[in-house]
This record gives sequence, structure tokens and C-alpha cells, in this order.
Amino acid sequence: MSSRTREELQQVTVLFCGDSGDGMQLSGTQLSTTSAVYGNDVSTLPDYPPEIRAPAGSLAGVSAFQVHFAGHKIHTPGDNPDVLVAMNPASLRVNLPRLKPGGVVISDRDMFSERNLAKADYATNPLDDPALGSTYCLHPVPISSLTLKALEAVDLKHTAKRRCKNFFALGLVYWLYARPLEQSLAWISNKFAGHPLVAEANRRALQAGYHYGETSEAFAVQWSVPRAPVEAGSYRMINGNEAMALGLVTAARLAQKALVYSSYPITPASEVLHHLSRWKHLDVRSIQAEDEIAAMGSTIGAAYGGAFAVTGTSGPGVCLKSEAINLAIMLELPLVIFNVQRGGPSTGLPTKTEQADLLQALFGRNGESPIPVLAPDSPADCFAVAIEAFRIAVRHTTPVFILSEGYLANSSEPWRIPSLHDIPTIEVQHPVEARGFQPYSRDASTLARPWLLPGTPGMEYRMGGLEKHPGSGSVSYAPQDHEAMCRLRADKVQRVAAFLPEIEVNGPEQAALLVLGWGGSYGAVATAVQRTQDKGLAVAHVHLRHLNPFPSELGEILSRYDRVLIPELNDGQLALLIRARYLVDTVSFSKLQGQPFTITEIETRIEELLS
Amino acid sequence: MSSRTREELQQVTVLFCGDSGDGMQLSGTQLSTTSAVYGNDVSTLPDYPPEIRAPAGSLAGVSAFQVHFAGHKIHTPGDNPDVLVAMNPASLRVNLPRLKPGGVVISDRDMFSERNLAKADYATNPLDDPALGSTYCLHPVPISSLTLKALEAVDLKHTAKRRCKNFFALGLVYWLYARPLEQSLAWISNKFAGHPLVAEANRRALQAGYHYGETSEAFAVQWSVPRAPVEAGSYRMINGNEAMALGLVTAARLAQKALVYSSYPITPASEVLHHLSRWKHLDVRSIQAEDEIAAMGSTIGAAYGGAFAVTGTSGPGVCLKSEAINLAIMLELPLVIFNVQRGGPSTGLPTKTEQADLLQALFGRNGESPIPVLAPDSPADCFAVAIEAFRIAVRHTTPVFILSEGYLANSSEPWRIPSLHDIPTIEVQHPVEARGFQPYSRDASTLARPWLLPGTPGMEYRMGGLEKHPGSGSVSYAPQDHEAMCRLRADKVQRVAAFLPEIEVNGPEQAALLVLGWGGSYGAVATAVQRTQDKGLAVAHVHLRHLNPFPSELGEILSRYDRVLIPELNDGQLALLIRARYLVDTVSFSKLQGQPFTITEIETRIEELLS
Amino acid sequence: MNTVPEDIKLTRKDFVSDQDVRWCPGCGNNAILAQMQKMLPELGVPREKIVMISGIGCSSRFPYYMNTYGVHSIHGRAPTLAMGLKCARPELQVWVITGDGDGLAIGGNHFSHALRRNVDINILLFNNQVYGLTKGQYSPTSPLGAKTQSSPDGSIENPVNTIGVAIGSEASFIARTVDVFQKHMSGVLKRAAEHRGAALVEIAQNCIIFNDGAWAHLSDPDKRLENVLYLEHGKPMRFGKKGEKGIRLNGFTPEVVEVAEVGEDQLLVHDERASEPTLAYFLSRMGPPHFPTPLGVFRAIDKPVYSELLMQQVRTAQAQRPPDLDALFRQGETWVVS
Amino acid sequence: MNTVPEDIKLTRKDFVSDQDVRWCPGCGNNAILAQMQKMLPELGVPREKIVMISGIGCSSRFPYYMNTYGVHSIHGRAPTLAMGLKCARPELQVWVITGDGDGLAIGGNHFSHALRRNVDINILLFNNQVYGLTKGQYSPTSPLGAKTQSSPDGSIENPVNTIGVAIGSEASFIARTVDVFQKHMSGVLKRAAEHRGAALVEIAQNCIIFNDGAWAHLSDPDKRLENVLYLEHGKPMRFGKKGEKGIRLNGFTPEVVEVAEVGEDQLLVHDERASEPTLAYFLSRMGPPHFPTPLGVFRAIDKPVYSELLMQQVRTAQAQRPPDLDALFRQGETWVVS
Ligand SMILES: Cc1ncc(C[n+]2csc(CCOP(=O)(O)OP(=O)(O)O)c2C)c(N)n1
Ligand SMILES: Cc1ncc(C[n+]2csc(CCOP(=O)(O)OP(=O)(O)O)c2C)c(N)n1
Ligand code: SF4
Ligand code: SF4
Ligand SMILES: [Mg+2]
Ligand SMILES: [Mg+2]
Repeated sequence: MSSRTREELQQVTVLFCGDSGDGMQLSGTQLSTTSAVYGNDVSTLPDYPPEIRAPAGSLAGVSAFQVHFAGHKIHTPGDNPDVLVAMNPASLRVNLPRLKPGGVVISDRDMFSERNLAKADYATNPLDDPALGSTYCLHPVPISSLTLKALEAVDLKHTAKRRCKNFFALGLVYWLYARPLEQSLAWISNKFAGHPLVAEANRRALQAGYHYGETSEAFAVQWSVPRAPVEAGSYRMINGNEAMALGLVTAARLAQKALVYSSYPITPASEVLHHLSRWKHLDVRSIQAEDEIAAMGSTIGAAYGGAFAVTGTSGPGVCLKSEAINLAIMLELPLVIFNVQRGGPSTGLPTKTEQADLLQALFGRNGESPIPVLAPDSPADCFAVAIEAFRIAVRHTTPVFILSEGYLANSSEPWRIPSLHDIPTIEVQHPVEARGFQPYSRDASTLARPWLLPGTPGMEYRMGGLEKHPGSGSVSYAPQDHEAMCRLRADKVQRVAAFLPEIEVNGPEQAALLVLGWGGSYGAVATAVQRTQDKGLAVAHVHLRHLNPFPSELGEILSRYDRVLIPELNDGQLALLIRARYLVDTVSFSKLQGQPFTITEIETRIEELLS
Repeated sequence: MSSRTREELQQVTVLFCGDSGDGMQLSGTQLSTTSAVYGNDVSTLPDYPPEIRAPAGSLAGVSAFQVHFAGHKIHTPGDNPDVLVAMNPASLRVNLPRLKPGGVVISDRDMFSERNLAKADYATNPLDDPALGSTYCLHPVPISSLTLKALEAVDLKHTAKRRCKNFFALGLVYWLYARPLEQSLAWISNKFAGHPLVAEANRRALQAGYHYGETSEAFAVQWSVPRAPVEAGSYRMINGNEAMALGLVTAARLAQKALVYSSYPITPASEVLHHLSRWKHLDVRSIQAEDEIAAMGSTIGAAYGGAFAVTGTSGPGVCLKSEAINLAIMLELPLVIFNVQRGGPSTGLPTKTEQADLLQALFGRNGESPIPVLAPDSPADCFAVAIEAFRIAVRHTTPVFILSEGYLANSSEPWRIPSLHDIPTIEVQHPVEARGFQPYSRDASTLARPWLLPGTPGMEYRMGGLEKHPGSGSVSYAPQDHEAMCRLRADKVQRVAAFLPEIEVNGPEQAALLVLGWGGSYGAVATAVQRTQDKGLAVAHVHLRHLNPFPSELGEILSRYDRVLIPELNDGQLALLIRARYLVDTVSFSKLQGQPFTITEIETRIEELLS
Repeated sequence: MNTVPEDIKLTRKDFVSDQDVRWCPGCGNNAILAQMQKMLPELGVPREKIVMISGIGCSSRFPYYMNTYGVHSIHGRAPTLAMGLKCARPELQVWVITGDGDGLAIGGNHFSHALRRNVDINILLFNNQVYGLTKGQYSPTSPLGAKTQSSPDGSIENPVNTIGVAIGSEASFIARTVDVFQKHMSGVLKRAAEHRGAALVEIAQNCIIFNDGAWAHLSDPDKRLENVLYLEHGKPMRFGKKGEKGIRLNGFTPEVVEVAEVGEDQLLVHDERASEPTLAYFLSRMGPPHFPTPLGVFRAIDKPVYSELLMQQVRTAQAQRPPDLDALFRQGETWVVS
Repeated sequence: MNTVPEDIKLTRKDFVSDQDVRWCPGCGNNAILAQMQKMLPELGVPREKIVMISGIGCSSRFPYYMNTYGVHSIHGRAPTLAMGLKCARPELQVWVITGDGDGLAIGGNHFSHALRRNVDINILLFNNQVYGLTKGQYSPTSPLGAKTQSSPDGSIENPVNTIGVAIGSEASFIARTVDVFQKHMSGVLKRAAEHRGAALVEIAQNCIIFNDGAWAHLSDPDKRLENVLYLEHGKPMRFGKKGEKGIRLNGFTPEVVEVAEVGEDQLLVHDERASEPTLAYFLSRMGPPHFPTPLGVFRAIDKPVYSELLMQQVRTAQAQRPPDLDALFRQGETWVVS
């Protein structure tokens, strides 16, 4: 054993895949937590099948989980995996194309029966295919039978024992990357505290997998990945949906307000509803509306009543909310709408990611209906963006749009747990002095109108979706009032820019190329720019968190670069806005595949442009 | 009498206004028909009160009708009226500000009682105000009592007689502009054929008004407006909504198809439903749906079934339709959606006009969802655009958007009645040959897919809103299929450009200024450009009927002018598209007042830019 | 319920806003407005605690004329705003004002779900059997064959019955009254205000412009007593000029009988609190030409109230678990980097 | 109705599409699919004349598995597409496939209006009392207190009853069956297909993943006979292992009686053709714990059919007025310029 080499790697990507019932999500999360606790930086991405429970062994039923861990800061779950753990033929067929050339395949040989091969459209067993063996480093391991053998002494049914094979596979990966077992052992004991036999079985399977790595001659090298330099603090893994939910409830707490969340379930946003409906002890009032229109309507009602009100959905739901969003714009009420974008148009690719709802957020309503738009740049960033959205909403009495993405929603990364005291509170004022009161009067700096609550004596007033007299807010069809109100609503949203932090430019102040990105492609773009900068290329990176209004200095910054490359998971939507606003001849890099950008894709494009 | 001068004018604008019950719409239409029949060019615009029946004499109850007639081709109902017929104090208060300095006011002195003055917020009688008398040419005529007197011999009730005063006023205007009475006399006899006494009363009132002009010393000048050179043919007055309805049914007839119109009532589009529901003899099947979503859904169902299917609404309704429009885009079905734009956002100014739903038409849906967009340039042009929309829809199997406007919907102009034989038929094909059939195969030139009808034996297939395999159309989550389908859908819409007529440039091929307009502002822009050209300014005019895709040569044309002025009843929506697409530094002229552009506004702006 | 401090006595005038009423002269809406302004002071609820939320339609201009808080929202969606408001501020008294188009066409789903959930709001549906504001198209309550702007050859749509829809939606309070029946309306509105949970009142409203006389069989003083059956809890169902007629049950079918002939004890007795809504449903089917139209409270039962249950769950959770955001942050596995 | 030429005999297999069925193994949808494929050949309608239109949900994947024409549309809107299609092509047989979320939550309004209008379509509502596709939230038919992904502390929403909603919507054909009752379902589906006008069939469907056993009291072979009341037109209402129990009417309240004790003539007799839906409504209220659940046809009446009336108006207009477009162009005043 000790004769094996031990090599150090800066980063590794492992993809666990198997049938929906194979527990691959669990293996993946265990590896990521273990790596994070060990001190690596980590980023993960699950890939669920679109079907609830597809037939066992079928291609449609493949479930996967990708873990990227490294000895330095990373921003993506990795492009192509170094290691593929494939628990059955179907998962091998689906995911092998993604493996790096020369990558490691660990497969449960026991599952490559003729029946299973047929279900995966394999005429012959790929594990016996010499071509495969020469391209990749193949390890057909009889995982199922080895697991059963390891659990011989445990008094459990056969099927229960088989269910432990994901821990065997995990153990083997742990050995490969010299991971400590403690975290997972503790997790198992804790999780199955009520089922000591199950706990015992899983512990044994994990250890058996680890020992198999150690004893089997098949594995010639053991790798280690060093700790990454990480800011001190408490950490946990978090995905975008949970970070969004936590950010929303935090915003409400920062203002001492109830949070009303009204939503209609839709993939990939439903999880936020599931989280928030569990947090009633924090005065979260969650509503499952009868549809998205009702969700938006009740959000308006709650904001009118003075709650921190928010609704979440995905693209098709935004279509349905759009009429009522316009009402919120007319009523100038502070509230938040988030869209976890998925592949469109129409039902499209409901479980896949995209960034193609930007123009919808900006323009998807009748009339001139300006609204601030923000986009988080990583899963954990959803937390910060949720808080900022409410800050803007309250400061300017306006609905605010957040554009999240399916990729951010599902991907996980370590999150430094904040201390509530470090986050500035959100100041809220509700006028109570009736004298001289005007419902549509303006704060000179923010152009907010007063957030006046029903229940306040002496200030009873009426308002609605009809155009208003600026000031009194009463219905007005007068031409100049409409002009004035349209300009006011537009100016108010523009005022948000005055409160934005300065744009960070990553790289030279002036150069041949600027890469301008937004949303969840941050990680891939930042890494690709870093890599090309390391290669000596004259490229800088700006990431836009604020899509409307743009930060004031953006135009000036753009003018300092010869070319501006805009990578987007759409057909050039940010590019359209940038071109229209700054008359800059941008270069679009558009991808519409339901998949996030890989680092390599961006890197290659940068190099092409600079060669 | 013959001592009075007779002068010739090139054009005149008359505004009739009064209480809702005063019959001003009728006076207006009579003057416009009479003028048109006489040989003038004519353009009219009614202005109804937003209330159904506001209290008599109130400011809210004022109803108006503007008639512009001329001895040359005209394109708008006129900027400011030359003559104001104001039947009561409220209508004078509301409309006097619009009258040209020095213009003529004809007012029913009998209605200026204290009570009526109070209702109109007049402290004193404006007809006695010397200031007013010096600014305008005031004619306080006791219209009510003169009418009653003229009808003394007619055996009708007092109230019935009073109702004839609109014809007295009309008669007076007829005298002022030397209009013949025949057309109106005939109309009265025809209209009130069943009520000879009423007919008699109205005829007498009309003649009394005419004679009053002739006898009264008050009127020193009689004007005449010569005939305009007009293309030979049969004509009628038509407003945009009726032209739209006629265009839609004509399109269906041109293809020998049933027309299914499904809509939910909304101002200013409801009238189209009213028209079409009367035309069942032409196999028009009109559906009043439970809401706009249902209207869109049933339109899709009807198009799927092979009918010519169309839905109409206004901005808020488009919000509601947007999710289903995306389904139509995914299903690639030929159908038409029209939006009679009104002031927004939200309920906004429901009875006023605007052009602020352009970006909504283009981008108001989740995902990349390309759709062709057309806009009529005049009331009668709605007819042609409706037919063209169906032509494009069928040729490319795509939903098509028409952006009409409240102004076009309500405004009337003479329409040269076409002969059905002169309009090319619309070719429709439904494949019936099952062999080798693929529901998402493509026509090489148009990129249309086959419009395959249920009921066709042997070709049963399924489709939906999920992403598809190009060709078979079956559900596909494959990254490359999504990319391919997104590009296909976009390319298909771009293909429309290959079938467009060349852009007409009105004016110099190269110059200091190009005015680029769209939609209903055509008339004001064309006239303003003409006037400034007449003054020798170097300005040209291009009007866009196709907003998506743009005609191929547009970029090249734009590049030939130093500056491009884009007047729009929005905050620069076409400008945004032009800037993004062609990187041209456009000059926006944005107006958001619920009112169309006046010629003078555009003229002034052109002169400012060229001075 | 919030009561006004003794020294504040509200009057009708306190509920009149400064806006000119812009309905057509003679429109039934005017009468409803007057009754509402008269009834509200009797509730003893401070004006600022009352919110009127409407959709779009002639009827939906109602909030502008009430000197309470008010929102004139968008077409059909008023119940959704009301629900959100009630979840944020359970202490407010929230009224929804809607029309037959607003509430039963485009807004039918929200109407139905608000009733089903039993959100504690009061919905007044002004039924004029026509779209007033958009100038005279038929509505979901217009009779089959109605000739309107959009149905020149007669409507081909079978109508619904507002009360029937409410019963299908499991409403806990259902009533009907008529625009011009001042006292009756006042009593019904008050009952609605006092009901715990969602209360629906259908108000037969005359649109003098586009559908004049649609309810003449009820409102006409000459026909009224023959055509109206006033429902009173626990009372036998009698009607007619002198109460000489009554309703008897025959299986599931109503029969009109002469009370003198059959005796009062043969008559059906109204029970608005019946645990099952079958009686209310049965009553909802009665109307012209063979039966009188029931007015009053069809149904008024106790049922779990959405807005109350929500706040109960919040309070229970708060009692059981400290409002510790930090603990929430730390859910799942955490680790420390030092 | 279109019948197949004698020489074409369709079989179950003709209705099986080439798509792999991707519902969870054991899902009730599989049984419904099988019955539908078995029943359709019996109708004698050519395959190409049949169109399946669905919304979104597990249930709504149904059309993919049927070798007929099919559209998998968007969430809740299938009835609207069906209506448009039927107006364009009255000769097609159009089925709507929907779920309790698709049909009663987001799509509740269209569901209700399609039934009200009596468009000639057949709506199958697969009721599993849960949102399957989005992984287990409660639906409008989930019981109060249901613990689901979105109601961890128990749902606070009072449910609706599908049959009650359909009655409130004035449906002309209403039936209920259970996913695993093969013959019963087949009979009910056939009746629905043959009905003129809108037919609603509620199918109790088991979601084995998120709501297993919701209908166990009906489907469990041991309990079935005690818990199910099979409705048969003109027959007294009997149930129980040997039909020993029956339903008797007491005012508006049902009573379970022993037939042997009271005699069969005391039992309520089913009348699916009753002109008023009160009996159907009464039946819709019956269910556990005190009463059996009625299955079968609650109501089947003749009523004006929207799609037929529309075509009648078109034909009448065509008969009365020549299809002269030129005359239309020339409506109103015209003049000639030469
Ligand atoms: C989304 C949308 N669609 C359509 C309209 C147009 N609209 C306004 S009110 C109305 C119907 C009004 O009918 P009803 O609710 O019965 O009110 P009434 O005017 O009769 O009181 C319609 C169709 C609208 N405002 N918004
Ligand atoms: C506009 C829109 N909102 C939400 C969704 C997400 N969604 C899909 S199916 C569904 C509910 C499914 O429930 P049900 O109709 O009962 O069908 P089941 O899966 O239980 O058969 C939801 C909320 C969607 N597809 N579209
Ligand atoms: S149109 Fe009818 S409902 Fe509307 S205000 Fe006039 S009378 Fe009343
Ligand atoms: S989740 Fe439920 S309803 Fe959906 S396929 Fe699985 S068992 Fe059937
Ligand atoms: Mg109405
Ligand atoms: Mg369901």
C-alpha cells in the first residue's frame, strides 16, 4: 500500500451519477462537506432527472451530483469532471461524454447486467470495451457485492444493505483523495441515530470502500488537495434557493417586519416556498396562492399593509404576474419579485438554467414601467442580493426584480455565516402626521413617496392603477400629469444608481478586451479571465450586479477598452441594452443549451478575440 | 348677405363639443361625410368622456369630435381647431385652450345659465369676458331657443325638439364653410324614415342653422375649401377598429378559411369584437372569452385546428396573454395578436393613446421568443396590415403581433373601398401525405413548419411547450437541440425581412436629418416633414411598418443621414432598438401625454435640430 | 373587532369622500353606496381600519367615493390583494367590491379561492348582468340569448348563478340583496361585516344604460311581494302580499303552496346554519318564472378562517421556537475556519 | 358522430404511442391510460378525429402516450385551447386532461367556464390531492391540515370538492370514478365521450410518491364495498357487501339505513337526468367518515351546447345573408370619386 505514489493536485472535480434511487445526491453532498470542512474551497451542482421517478435503470432516471474542490478560491462546480462514479450503465452513457480525456471511471460492475445494458442502449458491456479503457482510466469495481460482503454481519435485509452502496463508492473516493472519514461517520451516526443498524451498515460500507482503495492494486496513485486560504469564520454549504430564502427573512428582520411570501409552486423556485413555510417562528407568513397572478396580487396587498412582501417564480410565472407588477409600479409600493430563470420560451426546459428573462424583467409590461433589476452572481450571493433588493424597494418605494437562475438555485458553495449585527438595519418610515399630507409627495433624494399604511387615523386615501396627479395621487387624465408621472417613475428608478457602490474592475484599467458579465456566469468568467490574465493577455473583467439602472460609471469604463465581450446564456440581451445605451459595438457570446458556461468556453473565446 | 366676403382656405379644423347627450359625435360625422362627399380630404377624431354617463353639464361629461378637411391630401385630424362649437360652459372650459388664437367660437348662449356655469367652474359668464372676445372671434348664438323657434310648427315634445340643436349648430357650420346640405338632408330622411316628424324637425333645424349664418350680421366671412385631388374610386369613412375587423375577415376570405376571433372586451379594442360578432354570415366565429388568457388559449386552439385565428386586446391584456403567446411561438402556429395601445402602465389612461407597448411586444415573454411585429400607419391602413399579418403568419407558421393605437382605432379617414379581386389570395397548405412526415420539418425558404391539421389520417402527432428535437418535434432536453431550436425560431422571424417591400424614403437620399417614425404618428410626421421640406430644410422621412424584423436595408439608409430623429409616444422604445441594432446615435422625441403628436410639435423639433 | 372610542361617533358623512360620484344618474350603484355609507358608522369600527379593494368596472369605482382606505386595483384581482393585506394586517376590516364581470369572468378563480379559503374579507358583488364600463357586453350572469354589443344574435353562453358558484366554492357566508332595498341591504351588509371568514353578498344592481330592468321583477314595488322570498333563519318560508304563500319541499323540488290550505308547519323552515349547504343550494335554484327569488342570508356558518389559522401557526411557531435567525443560518452542517 | 368505416377495426394498440411512459411505477395514471386506450376503440371514432389537450402536471403528460392528436399546453389552460379547437373544428372529439392543481388551482376559471358554456369537450380531472410534478405541495383538493412540502404545519386551506365546483359551474355531465376500477372507469369514460356538451369525469388517482393512499378507502378491495355507492340511474341507492345498506333522505340530510329494516322503497332513487342539480349536489356532499362515496354518473342532462349554438348562428347568418364581403366594405355611407 505504502508503495503507492501520493501526488498533490490543486483541484479536482468528481461527478457521482447513478439511478435516481442510488443516493448519488447524498454521496455528493458528503464529499463536498468533508472537503469544505477539511479546508478546501468547494462548489457543487446537482443534476436531477426531469421525471419524478423514471423507470429504474433508464436513461431518463439518471441522477448526478458534481463536486469541485480545490486548494484555492473557486467559483464554479468545474467544467469537466476528473472522476466519474457511475453506478449503472445508464448513468455511464449519459455522463461519460463529459469526463476529461484520461479521467477516472469508477463503475459498479455488478450493475452491468444484460437487462441494464439494454436499458441504456448498450449492445455490449462498455466496461469491457478496450477503446474505452485506452481513453479513460477504467475501474470496474463490484461495488454491490463488495458492499453486501462488508455488511454480512449486519442484521439487515438484503435491500437495505444494497442501499449502502453509495457509501461504499464514497469511501473509495475518499481514499482516492485522502479525505478524512470523520465528518461522514459522524453525519451517519447523527442521521440514523434512531436506526443503529442502518447507521452501522453505512459506516461499514464507507470504511469498506476506503479500505478497498487502500488494498486494491488497481489504484496506483492517491492524490491530495491542499487547504485553500479562506477567510476566518463559521461556514456551511448553501445553494441559491436557500440563500435567497435566508436573505429575504433577514431583510425583514433587519426592518423588524413580518415577511409575507406569496408564491405558486414552479420549478426551480418552489424550494424557496418550502424553506420559508418552515420559518413561521420568524414571523414568516407564507401563502401558496392559486396561481401566479394571485401570488402577485397578494404580494401587493401585503406590501400595502406594510409587510415586507415578496413573490418568487420562474419565467412563465413572470408572464402571468406582469399585469399586476405594473399595478405595483403605479402604486409605488416596496416589494420584491424574484425569477429563478429556466430554459425558455414557454415551458421550455423547466429543469435547466438560462439567463433569457432579462429583457422580460425590464420591458415585459405595457406602457413605460421602469423597475430596478438585480442579479446575484453566485449561490451564496442570493442572500446579499435579497437584502439589497429590499433596501432599494423601501428606499425608493418601488417593486424590485431579482433575476436568479436555475443554476444558482441548485448549485452549492460554502457560505460564511454572517453575524446579524454586521448587517446595517433597513430603516422604514410610515408617516402618521396627517396635516399637509400628500400620498404621492416625494422624497427629494430618492423620489420615494410615503409608505403610508392603512390603519393610520386621519390619512384615509384612495389610489389605483389609473394615472395620477403628481402629489395628491388622485386620478388624472391631464396630459401634463401623465407626462410628469411617467418621468417621475423613470427618474426614481434612475436614482437608484446614486446609491450603488463603485464598479470593481478586475484587471487593467485600459486594455484590448473587457469581458462584461452578469448573473451566474460570474464564476466561469472570473476564472477564465484570471487564467488568461495569468497567461499574460490584456483582458479585464466587470461583473454587473445591477442591470437597471446601470451603475453611473459604466459608460466611462466601457470606453476604455477596445472591445467588450458579453457572454450570456441568452441571445444577447445585456448586449442589446449596452449597445443601445452606450453605442458600444459589443461582441456577444451567446449560449442557449440549458447549461451554464464552462470556464474553458470563455477562456477559448477570450483567446480567440485576442489572437 | 351677398355683401359678405367669400374667401378660400386650403384646410379647416372644426371641433364640435358639448355634453354627452348633445349629439356632437353626430354633428362631427355629418360634417366629415359631407366634406368627403364634396371632395375634400378628411380626417376625424372623436373624444369621448371616460365616464359612461357623467352628470349633465359636468366637466367629466364633455364629448367632442374634431373634423379636419382640406383641399389637399391630409394625414391627421388637425392640430388646433380653427372653429370651436361649444354647446355648453363645460365644453368651452375643456376645449377652449386648444383653439387657435383668433379662432372662431360658436356657443349656445342659452346654456350659459348660472347653474351650468357653476358646474364648469366659471364664476362669471366667459361669453361676456372682453379678454376672451379679443383673443378669439366669439359668436354667442342662442342655439337652443332658435332651434325651438324654428320647430314651432312641428308637433313634437319640447325635449325632442331640443335634441335637434346639434343640427342647428351643424347648419351654421355648413354655412360658414359653404357646404352643401344635401348629404345631411338625405341622411336624416333615411335615418328617421320611421319617424317622419323627427326627420322633419332635424331637417328644419339644419336649415335654420344655415339660414342663421346667412342672415345674421355676426358672420362677416364665408369660407370655401376646394376639392382635393383624390384617386378615383368608391370611398367611405373608416376608423382603425373597423378597418382592422374588415382586414381580418378579408384575410380569412382570401384563404377560404373561417375566421375565429376570440377576445375579452377592453377599451379601446372592444369595438373590433362588436363588429366581428355581426359578421357570422362570412363564417366569422367570435368568442367572448372569460379573460385574456382564455382568449389567447382559444386562439391557439383554433389555429391548431386550421382556422384563421386572431385575438385582440390592449396593453394590460397583452400582459395576460404573454405566457400563452410563448406557447404559440413554441408550437409555431400561424395566428395574429393585435394590441390597440393605450396609455400605461397598468390601467393608466384607458381611453387615451400611446405607443409604449413596442418593447413588450418584442420582449414581454420569458426566454428567447421572437415574433414578427407590424404597425399600421393610419386608420385605414389597419385593413392592409391585418391582411399582411396573416400573410406572414401563414407563410412562416408564426404568431404575428400588430400594434395599433387608441388614436388609430378611433380616428376616421376616407377609405378607398378595395375590390377583392385586386388583393392576392393567401395560399395555405396542409400536408396530408403521411410518409416521411415530420411535424417540425422546415420549408427551406421561409423556415415554416408544416401546418398540419388534426383530423388528418395517419399523421397523429403530439406537441407542446417543452423544447423539441428539430425535425421530429418530440420533447428533447438535449443541449444542442435547444440551441438549434432557439436559433431556428429566431432565424425564421428574420426570414420575414426577405419578403418585405423596399423602404420608401421621402426626401433627399442623403441629408442632415432623417425623421424615423412608426405607427400612428405617420400623419403628423409626414406632414411636418413635408412642411419643413417646403421651407427648404434638408430632411427626409422614413416610416417603419415592420418593427420586427427591420427591413434589411434600414441600416444602410440610416447611415446616410447626419442625425436620426425618432418621434414616439413613449420613452424612446424604437430608438432603443435602432441604437442597439445599428449603433446610430438617435435623437429621441418622446411624448407621454395620452395624445398624438401634433404636426407643429414635430415641425418645431425638426427646425430646432436643423437650426 | 375594533370598536371606536366612546367619544368618536361616526356618521354617514364621515364616510363620504371628496370625489364627485361619476356613475350614471339612476345607476343602482348610487343606492348601494348610500347604504354602505349609512351602515358603516353602525359597526363601530374606526374609519381608518376599513379598506375597500376593488377591481375594474363601473362598480369598482366604489372605493373612490368612500372616505376609508381604498385601492382600485386591476380587473378581477381584488380578492388577491385583499388576501395579502389580511395576512399582513389581520386587524383591518377588508371589503372587496366587484362586478359580475370582474368577479365571475376574469376574476372567477380568485373569487372562488378566496371563498374556499375563508379569508376573513367581505365581498360585495354588484350583479347587473352586463359589462357596464366597457359599454355593454354580456357577462357570465347574462341569460342565454341576451342581445348585447358582443352577442347581436343572442348570447350562446349558459349563465352561472352567483350563489351557486359561492356554494361550489364552499363559502361560509352567502347572501343576496337588491340595490334599492335600503333596509334589507343594510341588514345584510351588517351581517356580512360581522361574519368571521369570507362573506359574499350578491347585490342585484340595475344598470340603467346597458341592461335596464334586469331585476325589475324584484325591484318593482308592485311585483316585489309576489316575487321575493325573504329568508329568515328558523322561520318558515312565506311570501306574497300578505305572506299567504309558502314553499314546501317535495323530494328535492320546491312547491309553492297556499299557507291557508296546507298549514304553516308544512312549510320549509330556513336554516342558514345547516352544516351541509344543500338547503342553500336548493334555495339558489329558486327564481322566476315559477318561484320567488330568495333574498337575505342563504348560509352563515362557522368554519376555519384562513387568515386566523395563518396567524395561529405563526404564534404557535413563535411560542415553540425562539425567533433565532442565527440558528437558522447554522442549520445543517457548519464548520469553522480560523 | 363519426364512425369508422366497417373495415377499419381499431384496437387498444392503435392508441399506444411510441413514447416511453415515464410516470412513476405504480402511479395511478398508468391504469387510467390503459383504460382509455382500451375504451377508445369501442367508440368507433377514427383515431385522427381524436385530440387530447392537457395542461402541465404529471397527469398532463397523458397526451404523449396516446397515439391520437395531442397538445401538451401550459398550466391550467387546456380547456381554452379545447374550446378554440372545437369552435374551429366541431367535428373533432376533444378531450381535456387535467390535474387537481392544473384544473382547480391555476386553471379553475377556465375549467368552470368551459363547463358553464357547455362546450362539447370531455374533461378528465385526475385528482391525486397533491401537486405531483412539482414534488408534493398541497392542492385545492388536499384536506385541511395536510402536511406537505408547502404546508409543514398542516394546510390551512379548506378544500373544494370537484363535483361541487362542477355543479356550481352548471355542468351538464358530471361523473366520478377511481383509477383502479377498470370496468367502472371504462363505462364512465364511454358515457362522457357520448355526452353532448361538456362532460366532467373526476378520477380518484393515487400518487404513490407524494400522497400514497389518499383514496385507499375506495380502492382497497376490503373496504371498497362498504365505502362506495355506485350510482345507477333510476335505481335505489344501495351499497355494502351485499347491497344490504341504503341511503334514505331526511329533509336535506342523508341517512344510512339497513334495507332489510326499512324496505327498498324508502331508499332514495338516483336520477341523473333531474332538471335541477340539487340531488347531484346532495350526493356530492356524501363521503367518509359517515357515508359512502358516490361513484358513477351524478348528472347527465341535455342543455344548449356552446359549440353547436355557435355553428347554428353561423349557419343561420349564412342562410339569411349572402357572404358578400363587398357589401360589408360598403356599409354606411359611401361616395364615388371619378
Ligand atoms: C385585463 C383587463 N381586461 C379587460 C379590461 C376591461 N374591462 C374593464 S371593466 C370590464 C368589465 C366590467 O364588468 P363588471 O365587472 O360587470 O362591472 P360593471 O362595469 O358592470 O360594474 C372590462 C372587461 C381591463 N380593465 N383589464
Ligand atoms: C405558469 C406555471 N406555473 C407553475 C408551473 C409549475 N407546475 C407544473 S405542474 C404544477 C402542478 C401540478 O399539479 P396537478 O395539476 O395536480 O398535477 P399532478 O402532477 O398532480 O398530476 C405546477 C405548479 C407551471 N408549469 N406553469
Ligand atoms: S353604465 Fe350602467 S353600471 Fe355603469 S354607471 Fe352607468 S348605469 Fe351604472
Ligand atoms: S409523482 Fe405521483 S402523480 Fe406524478 S408520476 Fe409519480 S406517482 Fe404519479
Ligand atoms: Mg356588471
Ligand atoms: Mg395533482
